[in-house]
Amino acid sequence: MADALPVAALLLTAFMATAVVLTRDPARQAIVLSAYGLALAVLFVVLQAPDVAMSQTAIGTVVVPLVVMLAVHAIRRHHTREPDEGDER
Amino acid sequence: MSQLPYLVPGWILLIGVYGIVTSRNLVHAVVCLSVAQSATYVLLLSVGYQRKATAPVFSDIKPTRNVVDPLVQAMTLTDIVVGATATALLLALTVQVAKRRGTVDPDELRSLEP
Amino acid sequence: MILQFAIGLPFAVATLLAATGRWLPRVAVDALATATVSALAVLLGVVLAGGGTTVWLGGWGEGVGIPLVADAVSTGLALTVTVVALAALVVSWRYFAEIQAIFHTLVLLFTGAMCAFVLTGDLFDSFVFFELMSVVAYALTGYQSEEPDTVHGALNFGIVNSLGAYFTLMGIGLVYARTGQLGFVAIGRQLHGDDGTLVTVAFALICTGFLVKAAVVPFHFWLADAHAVAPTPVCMLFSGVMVELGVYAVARTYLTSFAGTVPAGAVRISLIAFGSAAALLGGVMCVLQRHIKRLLAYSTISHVGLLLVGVGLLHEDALAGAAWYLAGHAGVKAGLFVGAGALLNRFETIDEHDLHGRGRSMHVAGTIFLLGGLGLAGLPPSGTWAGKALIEESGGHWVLALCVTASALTAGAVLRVWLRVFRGAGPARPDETEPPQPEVTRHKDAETEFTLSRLPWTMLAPGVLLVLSGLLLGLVPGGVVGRAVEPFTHLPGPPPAPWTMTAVASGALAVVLAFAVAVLSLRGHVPRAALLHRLHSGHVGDYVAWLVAGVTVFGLLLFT
Amino acid sequence: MSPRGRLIVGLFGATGLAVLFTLAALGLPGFGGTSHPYGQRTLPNAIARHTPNVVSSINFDQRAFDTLGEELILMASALAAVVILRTVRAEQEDAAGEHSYGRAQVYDALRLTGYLLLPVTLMTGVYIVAHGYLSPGGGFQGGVILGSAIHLIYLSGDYPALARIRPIPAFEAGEALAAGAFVVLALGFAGQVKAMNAVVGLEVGCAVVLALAKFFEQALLVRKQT
Repeated sequence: MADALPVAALLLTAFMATAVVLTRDPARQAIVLSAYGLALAVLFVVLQAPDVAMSQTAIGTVVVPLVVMLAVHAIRRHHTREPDEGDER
Repeated sequence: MSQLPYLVPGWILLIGVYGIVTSRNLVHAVVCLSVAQSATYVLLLSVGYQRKATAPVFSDIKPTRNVVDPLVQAMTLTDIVVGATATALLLALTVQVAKRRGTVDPDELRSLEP
Repeated sequence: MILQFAIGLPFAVATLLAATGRWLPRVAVDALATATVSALAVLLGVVLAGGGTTVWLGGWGEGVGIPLVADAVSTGLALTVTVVALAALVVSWRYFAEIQAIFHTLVLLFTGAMCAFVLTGDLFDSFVFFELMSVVAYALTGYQSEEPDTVHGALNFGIVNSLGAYFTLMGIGLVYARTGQLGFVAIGRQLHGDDGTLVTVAFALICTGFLVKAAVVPFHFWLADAHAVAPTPVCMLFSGVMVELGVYAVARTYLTSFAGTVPAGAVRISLIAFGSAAALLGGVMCVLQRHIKRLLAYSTISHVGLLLVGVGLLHEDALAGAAWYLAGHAGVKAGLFVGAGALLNRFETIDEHDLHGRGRSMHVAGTIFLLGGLGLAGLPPSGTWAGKALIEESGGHWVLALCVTASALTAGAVLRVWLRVFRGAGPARPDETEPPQPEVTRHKDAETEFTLSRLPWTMLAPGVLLVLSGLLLGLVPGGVVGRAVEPFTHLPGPPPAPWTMTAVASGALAVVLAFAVAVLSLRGHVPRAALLHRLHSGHVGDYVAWLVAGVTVFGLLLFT
Repeated sequence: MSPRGRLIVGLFGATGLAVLFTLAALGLPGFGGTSHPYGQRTLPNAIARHTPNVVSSINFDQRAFDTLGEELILMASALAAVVILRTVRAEQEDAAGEHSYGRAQVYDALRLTGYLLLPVTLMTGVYIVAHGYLSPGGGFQGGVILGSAIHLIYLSGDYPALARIRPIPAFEAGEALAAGAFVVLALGFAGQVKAMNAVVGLEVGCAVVLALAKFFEQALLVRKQT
């Protein structure tokens, strides 16, 4: 049972990945994605990869979810307006 | 079976692909793509893992050979940055699709095939 | 050191342009970019003339370092890339509204990335430069981001290609786990004689990304979407060289790393199956198009399919033929896109029916389409003809039939465009009952800043030169081509000369059939293939579903 | 295709992929095993070059060419964000006319936290870049922290201030020059792990700022209440 910790972290990762995919609303998905990023970072620490874990924390739990959030906001802004001319709808 | 942990990255890849195939929102699809990509991190680091070994950093331990594989970590680092930039680029395109087409639902986007 | 310098040059100048482009005058940007790519071409030419070399970057020898392998195949291919890039840069001199020199920066990065991708001898490194190539390609496709179709096409391209690249990386992870190596040659040495399931699956996964790039059916959906919307100089690079690099990567991966492991029979069957499907479907879709850039895009799918068949035969002569074919096709196809760009610039539309008879005064562009059509058909002594002759000879009757069919369909479509647009042949509106023109074929804004009253020579001369070079490439002595693929094959001698009765006859037959296809489809004898159009739905979920299905089929074929 | 057709094709592919991957996984060496030949070969090289963090040694020395490609990807996608998310003419007129970036209503405590955290975070970022050759961390990790840190000002609700301290052309130039320096270092003067870390930190930081700036611009360009 030497592998109990890595296996637990792996299973958590798999679970969180599934949660990200099954969260269909992008705004909420950004938050779940951030949590998934954290789960990955924990896994990387367990797998003795502190460099990668740091990178993952900074990028996967902060920057990428933030960009997703901003994209969602930008898209909402356009949804409240008419689409640009040139579109048939 | 000591190979079972390797099935986790396979699962993550599959669930990401499933997400893209069934997605009703392009932002969701791009996020699912980044999930699919995270499978590669998990696979690489699992491959390099070694029981009872330490991180490959010799600043406060004596240089030994009993460390996990540093090479997969270097590859994963590169991979993470590559993945994040690709995600940002695709999200930028998605924002533009929303602006120009007024929707991010792939079902509502007209085919490009005339 | 010359190789490091050559690789570093386009990258270094690209960063310089990115840093200072905001303040540089346009003419300086053009001059710097063109001079850089020319210098790169000269450097690669010197390396090629010197017989090639292998350098280990950073002075790390075999074992930990990354090699750049400048053998005849890779250097020749890099040189082809550079020549097409040079032509694309010249065409874009008077082309766009440039945004802070970003277009030129991206083209330089793209050129450098393609060269690095073909030269690297390391599997993970090839993934990195594959990604660089892809990211730059998405940006170039979406460059005119105010067009709805452009961003949509670029997004489909981006999602499908990125997913393909991640499959490749999964495969690399598996191979690394098995062998503990990343160099192509080192992996090959380690794997020799290992016939485990793992290796076959890893090979399938690694090839997935490359096959997506090569736009082989059913991984091809992104290509037409991206080509229809990308700026014309970018299309030249995409169709002329980028897509072909996918086939090269499959060949390199198999022949240097997996040849001793994955049984040749299985690989032969799967590559030929995928290639034939692409050759046929691409040809049919090509005839069905009226958006000229999309039509050319489908012809690329078809011809790259033939190229994959050439590689998939796994025969020395067929490989030499594939190299010949690749060079000839690059010239012809890039030249044809120059012609399409001229039409788009002049009339702000690229729809074949709208353009009926309007190109009568454009003699040069018309010549490009006529010669380009003949080049695609494989008129002797074109490079496509010589390449096909060798592929047909080592493939047998049915490969000959496949080649003639695919060439006749694609060339027929191009010749139809020539007849309709430049000769005013056929009815003005072939089908009066058809629904009004969809928006997609009309660019609201033309690609150029303004419609030039006369097309400058820089926008046409590269096209003429490219098409002509494609048409004459078959005159290159076979020995040169044979040496070019030597690293892959260890040929005992030069490949047989293409000048045989069969080859000339099949070339002539393809030309005749192409004219028949052109005339028939001009008269409206085109089947309504609604199902085929519906399959190419622009829906990214569909594309990804086909992608995984394709991986499964590849796996099944490899295990039978 | 109909959603149903898509699902059928996708499930066929997914099933096949699952089977293929499982077959492959069963052939892998056991999880946690000791055989990592390439990784082991890199260890003595790292020690010989006085880079105790072996991962840094691989990224910036032994396989610096990979990182070169990665830095260029970063630069390309920052440029792509500039091109793709540029505000086109019509929008610019719009922006000049009736749009503005508001100063949000934020609690004083939060604002103060934002301002106070900024120097701490910047310091941390610099430390992580500088010690990358020695301890976990380096140019990527520190650069991302540096690049995101200045967005703490946004947390304090002061978007105009953020826009002021973020001159886009300077960041573009800094980003590109850092990438250029990396090209020269990686191909001409391999082994300068500390210098490369610093250059990468600069590049990653600038690229993160640039990309985030473009996304903020798209998300926050709000219509002024008239």
